[in-house]
Amino acid sequence: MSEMSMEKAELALPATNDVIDEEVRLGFWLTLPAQCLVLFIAVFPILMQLYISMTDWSPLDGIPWYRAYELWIGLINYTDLASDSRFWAALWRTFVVMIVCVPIQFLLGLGLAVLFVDEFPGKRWFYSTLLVPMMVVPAVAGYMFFLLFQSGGPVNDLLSVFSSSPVRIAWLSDASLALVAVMAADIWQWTPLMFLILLAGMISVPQDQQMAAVLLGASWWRRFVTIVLPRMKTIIIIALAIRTIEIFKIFDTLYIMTGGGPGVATETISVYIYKVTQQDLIWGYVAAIALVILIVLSVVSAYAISTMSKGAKVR
Amino acid sequence: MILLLLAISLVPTLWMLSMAFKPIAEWSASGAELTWWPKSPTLDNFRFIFGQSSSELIVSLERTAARPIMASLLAASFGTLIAMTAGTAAAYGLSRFGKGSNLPLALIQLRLFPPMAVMIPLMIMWAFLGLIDNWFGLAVVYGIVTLPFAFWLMKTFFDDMPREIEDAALVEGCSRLRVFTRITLPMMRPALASSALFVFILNWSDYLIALLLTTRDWVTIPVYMTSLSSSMTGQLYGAKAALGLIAAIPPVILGIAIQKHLVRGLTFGALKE
Amino acid sequence: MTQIALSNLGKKFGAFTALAQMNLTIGDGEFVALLGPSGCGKSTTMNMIAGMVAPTEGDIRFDDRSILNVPMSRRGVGFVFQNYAIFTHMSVRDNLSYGLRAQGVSTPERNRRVSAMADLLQLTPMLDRQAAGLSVNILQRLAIGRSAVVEPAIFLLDEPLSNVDAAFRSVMRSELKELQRQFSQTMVYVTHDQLEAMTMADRIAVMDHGKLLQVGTPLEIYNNPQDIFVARFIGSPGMNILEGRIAQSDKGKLVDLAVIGRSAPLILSGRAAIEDLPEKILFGFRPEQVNPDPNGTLALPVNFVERIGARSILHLGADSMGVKAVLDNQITLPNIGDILRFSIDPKKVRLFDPVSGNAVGGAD
Amino acid sequence: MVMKFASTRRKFLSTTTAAGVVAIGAPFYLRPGRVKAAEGLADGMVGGPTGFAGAERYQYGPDSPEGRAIEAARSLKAAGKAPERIVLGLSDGSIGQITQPFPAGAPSIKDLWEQETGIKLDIVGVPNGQEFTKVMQDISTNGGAFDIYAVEWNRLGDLAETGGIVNLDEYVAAHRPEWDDVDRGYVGGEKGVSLLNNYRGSTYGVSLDGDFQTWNHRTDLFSDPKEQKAFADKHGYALAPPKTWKEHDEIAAFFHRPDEGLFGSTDLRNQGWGYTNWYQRYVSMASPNQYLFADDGTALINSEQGVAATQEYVNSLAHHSPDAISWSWPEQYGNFASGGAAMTCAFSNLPKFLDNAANEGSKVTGKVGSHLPPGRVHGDEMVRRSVLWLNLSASVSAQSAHPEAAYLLLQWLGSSRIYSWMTANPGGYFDPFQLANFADPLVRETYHDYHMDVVRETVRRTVPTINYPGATAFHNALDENLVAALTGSMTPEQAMQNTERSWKRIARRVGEEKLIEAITANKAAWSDHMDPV
Repeated sequence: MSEMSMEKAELALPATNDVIDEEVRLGFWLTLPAQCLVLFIAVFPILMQLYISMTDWSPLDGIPWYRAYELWIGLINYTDLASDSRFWAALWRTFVVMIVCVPIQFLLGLGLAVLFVDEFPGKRWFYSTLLVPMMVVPAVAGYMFFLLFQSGGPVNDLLSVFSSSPVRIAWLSDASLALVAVMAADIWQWTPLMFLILLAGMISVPQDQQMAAVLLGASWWRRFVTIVLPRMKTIIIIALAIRTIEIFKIFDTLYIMTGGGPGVATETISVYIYKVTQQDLIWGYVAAIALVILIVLSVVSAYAISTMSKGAKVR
Repeated sequence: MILLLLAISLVPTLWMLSMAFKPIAEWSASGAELTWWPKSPTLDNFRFIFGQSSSELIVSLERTAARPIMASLLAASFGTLIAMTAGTAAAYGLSRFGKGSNLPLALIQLRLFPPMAVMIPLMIMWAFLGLIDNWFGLAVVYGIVTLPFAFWLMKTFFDDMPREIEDAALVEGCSRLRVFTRITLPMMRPALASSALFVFILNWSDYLIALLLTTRDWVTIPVYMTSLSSSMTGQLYGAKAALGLIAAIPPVILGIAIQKHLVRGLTFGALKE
Repeated sequence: MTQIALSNLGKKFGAFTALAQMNLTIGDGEFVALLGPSGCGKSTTMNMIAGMVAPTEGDIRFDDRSILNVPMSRRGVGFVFQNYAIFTHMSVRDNLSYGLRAQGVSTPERNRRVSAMADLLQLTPMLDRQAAGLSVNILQRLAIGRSAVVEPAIFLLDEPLSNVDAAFRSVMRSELKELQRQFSQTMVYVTHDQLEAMTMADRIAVMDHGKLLQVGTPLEIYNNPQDIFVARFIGSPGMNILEGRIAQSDKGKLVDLAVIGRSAPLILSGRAAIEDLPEKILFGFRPEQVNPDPNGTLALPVNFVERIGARSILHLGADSMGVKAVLDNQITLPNIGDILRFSIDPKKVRLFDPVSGNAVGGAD
Repeated sequence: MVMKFASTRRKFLSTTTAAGVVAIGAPFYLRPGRVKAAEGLADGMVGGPTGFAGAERYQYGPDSPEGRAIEAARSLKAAGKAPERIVLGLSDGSIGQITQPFPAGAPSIKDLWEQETGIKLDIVGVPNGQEFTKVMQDISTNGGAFDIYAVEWNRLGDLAETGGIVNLDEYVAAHRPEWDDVDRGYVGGEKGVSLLNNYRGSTYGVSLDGDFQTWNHRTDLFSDPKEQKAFADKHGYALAPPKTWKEHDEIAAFFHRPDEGLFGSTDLRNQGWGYTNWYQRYVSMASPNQYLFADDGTALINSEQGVAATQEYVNSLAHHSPDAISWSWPEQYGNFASGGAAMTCAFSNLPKFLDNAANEGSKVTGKVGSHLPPGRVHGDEMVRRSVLWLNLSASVSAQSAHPEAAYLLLQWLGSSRIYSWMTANPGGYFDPFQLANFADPLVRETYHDYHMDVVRETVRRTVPTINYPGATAFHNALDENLVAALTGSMTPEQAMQNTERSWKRIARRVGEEKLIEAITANKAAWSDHMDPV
């Protein structure tokens, strides 16, 4: 651009290309720290994992990771993974936890939000109390739930109240019940977050639209389904997405509570990776698992986000 | 209904509370008696984790809880600071000037990715940088791991905030930086507060990352907690519960401090009309 | 088509009284405006009629049937919200059919009524458009249509024009009035804008501080305010109210307005006798009644002249006595600083009791 | 050393700190504690604890492993080749034995070492169960956080193969630890040393523990006449600590009264720990032993004996706490302490912790007895077997800048005098394993007389668990399948089949030749002691 035309442009428009350039530059500098952090945590680990996933490297071999090429095995880790039933079982278990916990947390959170959107005596107190589980460090929650689910523990005491004979279920020693106990702990700890997000969403649904619906003769349910829920659509998606993502990574409470056991009954994908990393020590294989998960997640999330942002544009 | 739910949700918390005040004889997981309330309440558990045990023989406690508490506070706070600073700057940058950057996507994927899966490279990198067992090293990881949350929460707020106010100030000759610090940030205070609380809770809760990246000097509360066991009585549940109770204090205080903003702060800007 | 009767209606929010002792009957097919400044209780009244707020005392009757125990979804009240509360996540058609669906009207009947309503309101071309992003006059029509299609007993409109810019307001006003004529339904219209009330309503109920002050046709309200609040509130500018004393002259009683002068001898109609007037009195007259008259008994300096097209507003005053005068531009206007001498037609003078604020002496 | 740059960085740091030591290290020799300690020494002794009755038993002359270690450490120090501090990574619960003075009047072991050598001892606690994880982290990331690792003995082969720990042969030859001393040394002499400290003929570790699984019972229950009568009436023989597995199961079933808060037996059944009990049942299935591998490296578990042992192991759950599968040893100890079980198989330290007047949490003080492991009759003899498993063992990190000094500390700690004194201290997990330990009055006081002889006899009947390369993987495979059998998701047959299949894969990975060599070495340490019927 010549000097002359620049001058002209300046005269013509208050927002010149100059200013726009400056804004782009500013935008770049502002996002730089985040970009650096992301690159920092992403680039090296991914390249390194890509490299060692092609090898049979284990720390037990006594050679540093950059010499892992000495144990080059090509794609064998990946083909092993395809037939690793424990991996698929862990993935499936994670999925089960997800499809059980997320809907329950959502429905409980939604139900509570419905209750808390109206005023009632003692609301403030109830509200604060409900949020407490979120504030409890997951590690200690793991220990407490371990105790709660002992066969002579409080959970069975509570159940005994509803039963004629004393209940003595050994929750954590039973392969199927242990998963239930683990899910109960997750639901306990994270329903409050769901509730909080949904409440925020519900409070923001315009009152007058709800009133308008009622005045047009809508029942509570019709108003909820046709006005409140559609208006909360985006926030519901966000709440579900957050919990789904977090449950995919479920580890702390679970690991302390059951260590993935009995056997592999509560072994989720994170616990599985942890065990393969720390006990089996076949790190080439771990790298292959990590990369496969990364690729799958990237594809799924890219797809989900593009769908979501398309939806947002329509709105 | 609500009372029932509330009661259920309180059980584990009350259990922790009651555990924290139980004397040694009432802890045992495996003893036949798991009572709801301490029969003879005591503060021994709290004294114990701070190194003033009344019965010396339970276990030889080499480290008191004071340092892990400090480690947790430092790592979680600085992690929050890093995430909030980088996240807010990036959110502002993208919300105001961003065009087609793929940073948001990268950030979501970062959050999606289980930290477990980058454990090995992370340990190797951190050892190389001398950041193992170092609160700052931990804080950096926390900052990165929670950055996506900080970014997304803040971005929705910036998207929500009308540009006109800023533009007006710009026309009056204020610099961008001045506008940002004097006008934008103060308006964002509720958003910053609730996002920071959220990020802080995530950092504060972490067990896995601290387990991998700390060994002695800077173990955090959850890692320290797992070491509270003894051959005399098994797991020191009372001490764990007491520590858990102490660990709940910072998030609760922060939560109360920003209670007003909490709900508003979590709408993720999803409700624009 | 319903008659609404409010009797002794009152609402308290804790210690605060939002409304007290409201008695008002709104006739079948009548268009009544509730007019008053914000916080006067008009919206509370409306919300109680709709059922969004429960009264703390009194009764509301539709055609002699108390509806206090009828939930708001059954009251058959059409409500047009300030910002129309259009369901922006739905299409225009879904908005129109919402009430019919909620009330379980069969599909053919529903389609028939929706298209009839759309025709009436000229919404047919946009029936399948998303409601978000429609222009404001279409939103207004849609809001009214959405309520009207379920054939409500009465229509309540909550300041529907307050979000519309001034230039467009008169268009909307006439459209609204036209719609009311077409539906010929009982309508209660809440507004703080007297122009809207005066131009559209059959009757106006003026309210302030939770009290109903006066009900009447726009002209009654304008000409015979029963209260100094109504006097000042209605009209633009409002009525001039001056403190004065009753004095005796050879031609009868008149009002001594201190520095301004003395009024013409009073002529009062109605029951009240001049003899009963208190000594201290409030002397009221509309700015339009200021009649420049070289022989006038009243005089004030001109402080300021406001020209508003065909007419001008003169701000007159001395000491604490301020008077506004509205004059045609046909006559020569005095300059600032001049003393304007003027008279008031005694028949147009309104007197108020300075203690109670109520009108004394009656109307002409 | 694997990562060049990291090692130089570390070396650089060490040299700088070492330079500092010359200046600040000197006052150590002048500390009053040292003077006092020297004053209390018996004739001819050059070092050791003082200040309590019987301290002379733990003192040493110049020609003893301890004396040589101290002397060598001092000369290293004088030559400027000693570090300012030695960093020892150790399970949290064991630290007390090194840092807490015992008995009254004594210095702590840490203080004594620091006084005698002027080298500081820095102990880093590692959470129980995380020992190996932390060590592998340190090795694989070149963390260099420790001079000495203390991990389970089973991992010695794995660790040696990584190159992360130092071959100690040179130092052993130079400083002569005399671990095989016939009077004071390891049970089994040279064989014992080879089992505990060696891997493929070289010394890689120094044993600091005696984790021979031993059996305890409740004397109050076993001596109760009412119980004795009821039992004799039911089973036709007298109630006494069981000699065979059949008796054990019957007695356990007899005492199993969950409604009264009493379980028949409280043994470990969880993942990572429970298989030690399976081991005992399995090994006694043949005479002299039912081995895990044949001499040619074939796995022997998928056999009639393997399935029977597994079936028995699963059945035994019936007289355990229903939560047993989720319990680790802290819960097990807690359960026995609260009087919740009639019998238990545990580490040898159980009586020291639970039959202990100072333990306010224990309800079984004065009510604990010990017995030999149950066995099986083969012909006219009986095979009673226990296992050695876990057993903390210390190795010198290859990243240590001063491996010799670190080794000297281990020689000093792990030799019979200091170790006897240390294991007598009730504040930690280091258990007696040397002949001198079992005979020491102070140890016998802490561990109780009734228990100490049983432990010694149990040691005689002990077989080792897997300690060859791939130990972790072998055990994990066995463990997973056993837990699957326990939870009922697999039959014992399937569990053994699966284990065999996994073991074959692991063996291939480790390398069969290396494995056969290690198996043979391991087998040499198996007990062949026979009891009369």
